[in-house]
Amino acid sequence: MSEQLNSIKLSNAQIAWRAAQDIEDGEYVNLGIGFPEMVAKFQPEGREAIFHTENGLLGFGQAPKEGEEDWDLINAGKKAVTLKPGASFFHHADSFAMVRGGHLDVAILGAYQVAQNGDLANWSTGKGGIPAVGGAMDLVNGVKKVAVITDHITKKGHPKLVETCSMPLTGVGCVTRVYTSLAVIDIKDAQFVLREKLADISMDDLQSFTGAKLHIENDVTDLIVPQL
Amino acid sequence: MSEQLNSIKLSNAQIAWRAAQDIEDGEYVNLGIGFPEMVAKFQPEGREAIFHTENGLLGFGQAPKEGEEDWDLINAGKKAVTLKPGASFFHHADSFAMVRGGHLDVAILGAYQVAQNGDLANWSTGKGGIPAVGGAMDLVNGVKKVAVITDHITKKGHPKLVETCSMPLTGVGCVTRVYTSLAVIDIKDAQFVLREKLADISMDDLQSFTGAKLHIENDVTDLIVPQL
Amino acid sequence: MNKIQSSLSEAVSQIKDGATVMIGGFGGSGAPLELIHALIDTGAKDLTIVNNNAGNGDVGLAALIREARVSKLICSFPRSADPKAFSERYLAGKIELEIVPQGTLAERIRAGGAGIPAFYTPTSFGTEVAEGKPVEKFEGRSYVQERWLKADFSIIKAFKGDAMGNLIYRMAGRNFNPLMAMAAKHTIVQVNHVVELGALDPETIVTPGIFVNSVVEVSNPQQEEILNREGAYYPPLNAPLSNNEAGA
Amino acid sequence: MNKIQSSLSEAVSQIKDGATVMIGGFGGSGAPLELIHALIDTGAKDLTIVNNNAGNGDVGLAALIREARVSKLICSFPRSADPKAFSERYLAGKIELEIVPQGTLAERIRAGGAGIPAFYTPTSFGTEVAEGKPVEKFEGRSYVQERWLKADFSIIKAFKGDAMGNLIYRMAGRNFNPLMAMAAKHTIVQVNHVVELGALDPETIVTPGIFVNSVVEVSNPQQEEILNREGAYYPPLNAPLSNNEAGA
Repeated sequence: MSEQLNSIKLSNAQIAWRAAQDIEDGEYVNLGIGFPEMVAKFQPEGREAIFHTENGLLGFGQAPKEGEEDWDLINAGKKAVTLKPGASFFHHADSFAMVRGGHLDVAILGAYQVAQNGDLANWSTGKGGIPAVGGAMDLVNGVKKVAVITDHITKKGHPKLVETCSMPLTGVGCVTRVYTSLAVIDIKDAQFVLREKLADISMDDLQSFTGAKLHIENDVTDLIVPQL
Repeated sequence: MSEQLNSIKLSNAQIAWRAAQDIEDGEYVNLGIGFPEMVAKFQPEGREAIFHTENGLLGFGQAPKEGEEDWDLINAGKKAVTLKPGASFFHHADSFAMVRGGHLDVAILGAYQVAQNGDLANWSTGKGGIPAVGGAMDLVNGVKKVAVITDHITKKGHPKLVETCSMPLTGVGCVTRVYTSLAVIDIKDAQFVLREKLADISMDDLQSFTGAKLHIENDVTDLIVPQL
Repeated sequence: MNKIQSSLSEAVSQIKDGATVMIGGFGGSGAPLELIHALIDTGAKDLTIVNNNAGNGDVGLAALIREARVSKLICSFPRSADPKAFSERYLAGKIELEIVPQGTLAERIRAGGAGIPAFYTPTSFGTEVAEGKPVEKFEGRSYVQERWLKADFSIIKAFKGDAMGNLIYRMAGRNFNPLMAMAAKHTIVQVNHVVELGALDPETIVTPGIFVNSVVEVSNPQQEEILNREGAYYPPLNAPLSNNEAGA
Repeated sequence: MNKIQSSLSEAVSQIKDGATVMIGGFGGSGAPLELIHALIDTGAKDLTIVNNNAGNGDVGLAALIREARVSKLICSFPRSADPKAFSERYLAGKIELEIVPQGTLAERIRAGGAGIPAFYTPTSFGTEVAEGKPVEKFEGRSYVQERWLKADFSIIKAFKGDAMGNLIYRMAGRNFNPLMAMAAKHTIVQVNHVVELGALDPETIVTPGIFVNSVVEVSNPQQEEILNREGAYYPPLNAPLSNNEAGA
């Protein structure tokens, strides 16, 4: 089944594309470092989101050409970026006033685990090593809508959507939507509610890759994304 | 005695002059609205204090000529001021971060009453009417050295330096030095310690105008100020 | 994205009876006089107003109070050269007053904008202003717990603004304005100049547009001090109430 | 008033063993690399360092850690492209780590500078980072009490500074620098350019001079990212330890 899954599941770019479709025109958005940064590439035509980065910049754009980086102009992932018209700089306390104060509309983050009550684990494997939290705990407690993009299962085949997180929490009851490599799932009343799934996977198979019960409220539509 | 007092006591300008002599070069200073504002006029030659005003300005100078006021460039007393080189503007939270965070060296304030333990009452007569506190409670709890300039007695002849304040407090144990129309008095170990007094007033008379015991530690020197 | 609105009346039209409204300014400096007058024109009443002061003379906040639109005022210093409007209503028991030390007021508003529900300050410890508030000792010193302040609306004044709501201020007119911009659900700004997107240097923007909902240009704003010296009165006597247009 | 100092070594000479030192920057952006190297040269050890990160490669904070000068690190994200210096000492139990969420770190530093001994934040509620910290409910939601952070010294980087210590920054190099300037007893700044008093527009000054004690010019500062790509190492191998002069 796992091999079959690999042939049908969405690529990271496709997951990012799907998440980008839900960002409205004029929304203020923070993208977690790494994979979530990819969402910015897929803003739908005619909509303009404003991207915030924790290190003190609102309104940044694409990466500069190689060799044209200015290392004072970076994002939270410490990658060089560029400025769009209307951008602004501010210090870290003001930056997190935006985050904690509920001024950002959307945060899109990666996850180790998401529980059916919206708990998120994405900062520590809990196995020793070196912990590093960054701005994740501020984002999940401050941004109006916290969404997760993630593979549906781990590389070892374990579900990432679970009844209860076994890994150290980033935040409690904070996630409201999960975009996975197989489905789009809302979290509502401490339940996973399936909204979209790939046409090529059956309900039973999808449930089997999910660590908690998938509820169905209304229609489940096909999760359709372009080749990227 | 009261009439005799009026003939020897210092004018407000002279009290302000005396207080100004203790401001060191390079100190950051906040002057309370009204009478204390006068201290700025008497900075000793060769010393440069930097004046802070609560409404968000550091490094302001004298009042402009009449007719040249800019009503966006005012001090906490809502009087028009001017800028000195090196001045800066900031918002109210940053302004009180300077105050509360202990960044100002000296605040010089007026007083209804000062108690021998350093308690200050200067914001409300406690008799009804309309209370108005402004920045006084922040200043007395934040500035490194809080000094008071005041007449030694009220217009009705009551002591303003007292054992215990009967009026509503502005701050607890906050005042360390009082410049009056008759003397310079430190507050140390919850006692008034007399440092300077006018040559023309006897110790006994000075004590009789003071509501708590005046202690003497070392020499009491003459309080000498110029005609102004 | 375009946050520019064409008229003052449109900008304040969402403010309804019972709203909590922060009004920027320190005395007349940085006070959004034209927005306040537009708010008077809406007739909205039973307002809770947050401002450092309580108005002066017969214009701006003083006029809003005199017209009996304000049921509660949260401020640090309700005195002025001419505080008649507030004093009369306060002494008649017709307006509630919450006195807040100035730095605590600023910090409570910032806390509201920054998602900090409470903080501790040395300010007011041991005074009647601290009565009823929790006190805690840290490192041997006593501090008073203060709570955040938030509002339904902030009406503020800036010097220049762009379509995204980025703002710069003018001199000490900055005061409470950037803080109040952060602390309201809906922030309305009057600016002397609307400028092209990109015209404001990203390094010098004081209020990033994320804190702003509506921007309206008032190119020659009136100044409270000058109006009061002229004995001005709002709404104008012998004139019908009319909507105040942008730039008027 | 003249806060300009003529050399890096003079600027950091007061930092002694056991000091708590805040170091500005987010990764390499806004990091006062030359001041950190001058601090390495002093030999000061047993330092508690506050920084968002834990250094990268073999220069700057990473070099300070590798040279065994840091006994405790307070940071949010001790990972980087090349975190070897920190990782080795941490896994060997030779450096204490206090992990603080990034926004809480920023707010604790601001609180230190603003005289706020404690505040409540939703951040970290229900996680192991909140263990042992007081929790209180406000308006039905639970918040964690966090305490201020203060330091003996801050060493930071700005773009331009004047003799009174007024500062402006460069792009996202601003980050923690203005906050740390407020939170230390003694703040030392390296600037790319010392400018005449009055050359900085009072409207655009980000850090007023009241927060600054010493300013030293480093006209062509090195950038951590570029040094690391070149495989740079501090102190230079095969070179004796020497005092770093201003502008070097």
